[in-house]
Amino acid sequence: MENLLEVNNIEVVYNDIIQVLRGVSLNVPEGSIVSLLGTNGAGKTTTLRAISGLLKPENGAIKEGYIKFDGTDTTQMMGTEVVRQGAVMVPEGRRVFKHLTVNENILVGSITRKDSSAAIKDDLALMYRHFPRLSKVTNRMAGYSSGGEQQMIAIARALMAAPKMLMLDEPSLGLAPLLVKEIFDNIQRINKEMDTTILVVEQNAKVALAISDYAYIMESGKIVLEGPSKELQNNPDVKEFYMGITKGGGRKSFKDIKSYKRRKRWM
Amino acid sequence: MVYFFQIVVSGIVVGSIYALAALGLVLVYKSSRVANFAHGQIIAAGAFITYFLTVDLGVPIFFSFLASMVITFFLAMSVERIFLRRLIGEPIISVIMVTIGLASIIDGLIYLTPFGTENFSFPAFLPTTPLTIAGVSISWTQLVGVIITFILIGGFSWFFKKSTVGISMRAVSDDQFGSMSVGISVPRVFGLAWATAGLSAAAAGCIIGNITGLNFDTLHAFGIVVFPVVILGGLDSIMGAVVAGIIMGLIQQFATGYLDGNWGLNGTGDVAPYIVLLIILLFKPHGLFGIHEIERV
Amino acid sequence: MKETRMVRGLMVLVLLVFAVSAHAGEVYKLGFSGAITGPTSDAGNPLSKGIEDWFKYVNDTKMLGDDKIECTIRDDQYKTDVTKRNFEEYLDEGIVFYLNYSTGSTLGLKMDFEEEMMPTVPSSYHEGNLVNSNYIFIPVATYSENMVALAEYVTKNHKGGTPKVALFIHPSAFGRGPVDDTKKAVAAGLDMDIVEVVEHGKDLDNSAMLKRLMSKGVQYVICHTVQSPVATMLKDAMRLNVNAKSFGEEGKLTFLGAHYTGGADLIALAGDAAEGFLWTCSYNLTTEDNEKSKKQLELAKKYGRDDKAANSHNYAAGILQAQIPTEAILRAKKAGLEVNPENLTKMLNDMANGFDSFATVGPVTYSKDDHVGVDVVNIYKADGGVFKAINSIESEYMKKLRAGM
Amino acid sequence: MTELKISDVTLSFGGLKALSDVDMTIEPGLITSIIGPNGAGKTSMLNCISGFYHPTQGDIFYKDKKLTHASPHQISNMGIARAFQNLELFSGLTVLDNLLLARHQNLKYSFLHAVFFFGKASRVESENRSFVEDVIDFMELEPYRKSLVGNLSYGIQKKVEVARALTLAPDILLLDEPMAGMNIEEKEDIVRFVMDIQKERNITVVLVEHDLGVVMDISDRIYVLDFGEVIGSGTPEEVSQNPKVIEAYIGEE
Amino acid sequence: MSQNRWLATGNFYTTYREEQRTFSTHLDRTIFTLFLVLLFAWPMFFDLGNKYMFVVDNILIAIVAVMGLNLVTGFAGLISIGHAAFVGIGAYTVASVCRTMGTSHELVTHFWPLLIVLSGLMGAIFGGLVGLPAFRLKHLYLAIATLSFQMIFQWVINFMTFFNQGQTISIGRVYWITGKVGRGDHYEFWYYAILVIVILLGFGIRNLLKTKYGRALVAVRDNDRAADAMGMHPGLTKVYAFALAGFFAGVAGALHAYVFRGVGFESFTLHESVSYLAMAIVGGLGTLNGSFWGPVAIRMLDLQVEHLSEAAASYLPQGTNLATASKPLTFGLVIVLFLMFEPRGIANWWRITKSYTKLWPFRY
Repeated sequence: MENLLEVNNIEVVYNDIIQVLRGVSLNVPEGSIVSLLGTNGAGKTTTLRAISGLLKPENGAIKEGYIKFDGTDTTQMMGTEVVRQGAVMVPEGRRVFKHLTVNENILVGSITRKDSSAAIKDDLALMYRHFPRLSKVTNRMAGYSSGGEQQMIAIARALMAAPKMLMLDEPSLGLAPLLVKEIFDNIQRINKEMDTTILVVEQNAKVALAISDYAYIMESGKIVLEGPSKELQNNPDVKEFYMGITKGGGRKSFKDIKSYKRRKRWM
Repeated sequence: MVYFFQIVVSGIVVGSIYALAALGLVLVYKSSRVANFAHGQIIAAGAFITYFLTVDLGVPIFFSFLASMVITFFLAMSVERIFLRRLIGEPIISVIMVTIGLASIIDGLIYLTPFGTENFSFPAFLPTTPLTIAGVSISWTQLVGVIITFILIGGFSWFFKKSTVGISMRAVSDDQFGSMSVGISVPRVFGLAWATAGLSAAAAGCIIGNITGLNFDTLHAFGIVVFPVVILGGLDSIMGAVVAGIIMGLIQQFATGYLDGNWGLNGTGDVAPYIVLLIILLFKPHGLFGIHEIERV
Repeated sequence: MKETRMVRGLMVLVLLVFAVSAHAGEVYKLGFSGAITGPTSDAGNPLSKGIEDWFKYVNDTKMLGDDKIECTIRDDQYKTDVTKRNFEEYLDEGIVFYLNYSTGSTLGLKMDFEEEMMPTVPSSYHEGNLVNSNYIFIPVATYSENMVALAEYVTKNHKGGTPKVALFIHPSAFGRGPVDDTKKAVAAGLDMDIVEVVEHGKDLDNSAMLKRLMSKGVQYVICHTVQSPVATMLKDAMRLNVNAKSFGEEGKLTFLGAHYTGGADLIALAGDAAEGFLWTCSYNLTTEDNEKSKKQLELAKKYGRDDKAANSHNYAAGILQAQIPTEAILRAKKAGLEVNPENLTKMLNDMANGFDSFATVGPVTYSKDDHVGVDVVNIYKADGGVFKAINSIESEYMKKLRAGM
Repeated sequence: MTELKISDVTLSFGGLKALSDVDMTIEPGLITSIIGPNGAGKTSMLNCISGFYHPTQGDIFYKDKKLTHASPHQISNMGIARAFQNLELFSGLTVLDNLLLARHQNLKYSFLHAVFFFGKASRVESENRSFVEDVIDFMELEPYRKSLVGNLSYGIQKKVEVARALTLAPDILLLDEPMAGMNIEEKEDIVRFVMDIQKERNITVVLVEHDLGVVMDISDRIYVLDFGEVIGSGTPEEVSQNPKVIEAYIGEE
Repeated sequence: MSQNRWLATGNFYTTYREEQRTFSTHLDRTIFTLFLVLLFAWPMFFDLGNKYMFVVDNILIAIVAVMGLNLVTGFAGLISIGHAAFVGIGAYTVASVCRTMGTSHELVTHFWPLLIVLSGLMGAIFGGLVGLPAFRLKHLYLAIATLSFQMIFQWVINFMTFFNQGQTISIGRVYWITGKVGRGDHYEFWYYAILVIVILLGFGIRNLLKTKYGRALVAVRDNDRAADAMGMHPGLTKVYAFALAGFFAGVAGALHAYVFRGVGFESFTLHESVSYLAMAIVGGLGTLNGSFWGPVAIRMLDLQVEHLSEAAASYLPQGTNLATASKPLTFGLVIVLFLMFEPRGIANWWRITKSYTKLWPFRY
């Protein structure tokens, strides 16, 4: 399989001093689902922003390495151009436009497209078929939608750009278990039915590994582990640290956590 | 009764001109959340450019009107580019003060020209005989002003409601990072917002200039005068600006028509809008049509 | 300590500036502070040019021999506190004569003029400047004289009954001053009915106001403000078709205005609507084809002023304001007196045999009891796009009022 | 004695019912959890208790005092503290200042004392400081004492959020998803604090949380909300067996 | 504490009381004391003349006003575009006394400190009243509400005969223990009087910020919802912030009235409000020392520009226009440049210098 996205040894620095990524490399083959796992602050979101050209607003910059998308070097491209190239991100926390209606939210996604308005209309209809839940609330302010609906709006909005690759940042964040399942089912369907390559960043290793073909695990700005998802699912370390399953196979109870405390202070 | 209707008509005329002057403020606020205190200066600049083109270069007034709109379009765009671009994301007070500083700079620049201190007047290009219907009269300048106002305002509200670019401008005002993620170029949207605001300011400047004559002091004061209008309408609503503009126009005319000269009152037209504004804000803290922030705790 | 250092630095700078301009002969320092920008700058700007040009002219033509006049001209943007600061600086510099601008600052600084015994010529012709004051010399007829003169003109020429009049004024001391005097004149027997006093705002449309005046049966509107609101009102009046084609036309409004309301700017702003507007002013207009006009235009040409400034009566006002101290200095020198504030005040107080200025329509005279320079006003009428002199009068009622005061 | 009694609370926004006829009792000294799918009304419930929303119907009692229409600052004065889901910290201030701020109502001295900073003000402030240091110590925030909150990592900020609520010296602590977006290690950390808070400080804890594992392990009592209604309640075992809960929320494993 | 209290380096506090101290080291205190002594002593060695003394007085008055503005806008984050109106309230309090009791009534001339405090209280009352909309209004809407107050204030002053319709109301000369303060000593006398007030108020703010009354201000700025949950009434706190700002403004207004010996409405227009804001920003919003730098910088700039452009005007044709244009031009440029390149104001330079000296004698 051809690599649609190729990230080679990038280093990202914020405010010219804080180094967040230290030589991250990853590949996303065309048509696949790749997941990027890791703890809070490991640099997953930064990696996604670097790929989508959205580091600038946060005062970040890629200092080393390169990013190639679909054969073009996109290392120093701005967000708009990256979207035009066909790589669209669904940001963390949904970021829907609260004061726009659901329909307007989805429509905005097509801003970078140059094809006819008929094609855009068709795609809009397709989105509602894909997310039937949204078709009932097209004229409601997106801000009044529930978390799950907002996640769907954000995904539909990104899909309206007709991307080759969809990047999702923590789609499960703050969602109830059943909804998480629904969203991930949707992601899989999008991958299959619309032929969209997917890169998903998650903390919830369990669900992410379940749907992806290949996975990377990040820790403090570096890729520490990678492999086909099937293999990682059975990796004991991954099981313990990312899925909360003890070596015995069962789950460790939170109640058994030992509490220890220092009781003295110097002042 | 004719007296009453004349006041109503005058109120609507004045009000729609307010609305046009307020439009630029709304456009800028709507997309970039910036309250532009230099708007009055842009209004004045637009009027002076038209005058300069018409009188000093001999361009027919209609074309210089259009040209002035085009020039201020780019002028405002570059103002955004040079001064406001760096301040994206800074606290509201900084942004307000930058526009105040900007106003001062433009003041200084205009003082370098004769326009800063002297009075000028547009050559008359419309019939000077007024239209009189049932005793209520309206001048051609005013009529044309009102028509242009409504054309522009109608155009802009269509633009924001229906066109993808318009929707994307609203999207930017809502969530900048979210907008970037779908490929909207936020800087371009800001530039565009300022540019369209500049355009509407030029139109407002020409119309006001035609009515009052070109006096820098009067013209740039409009930047402040229309603030109650914008706030009353709700900062981000074009519709609100129109309704509030007309309300304020009526209040002002009625205050002048019925309060002044009685009970020792005078100049109430200037202060009544502010008083009404305060009262209305007590009941509607986001103006008449302003968006209520959707907040989730 | 930062302040002191900076201030000292500044002083050095100031000294340097003066060092450059030092030369032989005496230098008499004068100071002017006025609204070159900001509110009323449309008047203040050409006025300051007049002052500047006249003093240049005095020095260039060696009118004072080897001596020179050095007048610092400073903008105060119509703000009294800036005026005050300027005045304090001028005092530090040792001025012998002071030129002020606005009514507000003249009244505000009146106490200082008294304490410093500093002769002052303001550009404000506010009657109240003279109250409790010994050092303020008003160059031309006061606003009150202008307005009362207009009122007298109206009563004299009105046919049939008592004329009903509205006063349209600037919302400030400058505008309000003459109203009281006009009312006093009416109380003293002037046959006129003041129906309403309108203090205008920044109106885009005066329909409401004009209609109200019409409904109250007003026939004459006497204005005392600056040009732009008058122009807007005149245009509205024309639109409503309520402006009189001839003086006192039945059922219409005849507009008249004092000093700052008229001039070329008014016609520029109001166009046809200004036709028939009656305006009083003590200055000679360059539209009058006479020797005085020529002199004014020559002066303006000499110092590269544009047509607009050259023809402005405010430019003439500036010239006059500069001519008064010049004349006082000339007389002091002639009398062999030291040129200082005290002697200059004395010279002005003894100027019953006044001097003629090309800027004004009458001679400038002062005496101990009369601190108003030119007493005559011309009545000009807008006719075919220019103001033409139709009459020259002195207000009788003002004389009566002053005598009674 | 019940600490907090929520009876028949209904909350609607323009026709949309966020909560309908919710009944809950919170017992003193226990950890009570509220779980439910997104948009089920958990946060709305907390908002009602802490006074940010006022129920359209029904009442909330705290130790037999009605606080249905009290405002947030009044409620916090009664001893009900809250940590927010989306961080609501004073991000421009240091951790220390954030906590000092929370002591606002506990400091009694007059404005004049403050202006001249003599006697009482100075004494009270230094007592205040040692109280706050205690909390810092308890929550293990020592290294961050003087750092600006805005510059800290998400996990630490969450901890500061909890610490600040603790500084109010509450009887009841409302925690709104304190573990959202955390990895297992960090979660364990917070769980330890929550349990310590309950045991050592004897504070009643109300916990809104997504992570079923955590909730099931540490709660004494659980309420399950769905579409604004309580669909199940009881001990963790009871709840996990409840068919309605399984259908609406947990799903088939 | 046995350590060397002259340097910050190597110093530790052993009680919380020690940390509350205004000056953390002897060195700080000594420098500050010397600075104060200098402030009091310099007029005895340099004669600035009335104009510059007047400018210095003006700067000090602006400092008082800006301290207040900084409390409400910098610390509490509420934008006030009507600060000059509050200053006006103070000035017109003195003027009203003059109008009703006579320009040289004893209350005005002998009990002026009382009148200054009274003006401050009037300012506080009006500040509180104007702050009332803060219960409901936020951000820009609140800012415009203060703008409305500014406009209404101007209108009231300009139209009410009691206030002489905006014309100057004279204020009599005051008495001091040495007798009537004459023209020659006027500006110097007021320099000392205002200096004392500035120092008192400065320490007051400094203390306030260490207590709950100061922290509450910052809390509503950063997050008023959280402040509410922390037991502060956000609405009341905002009103209190406005009242506090009003007090400072009122005092500044009374001082203005005395120094100018007259009150006219041009000194309290929107333009002045904007100038105060500019001073606060150039000095550094939300910092105490910024309230000192800002007025000094802006007023000095004004003066410098005036002199420079006048010097230039004598060599250039059309000089008058250049001179008058350069003032707004530079004023605007300074604001814009500061916001673009040093949004934290001069106070930030001060902070950098200070943090450098703190580590002395070590480099890092």
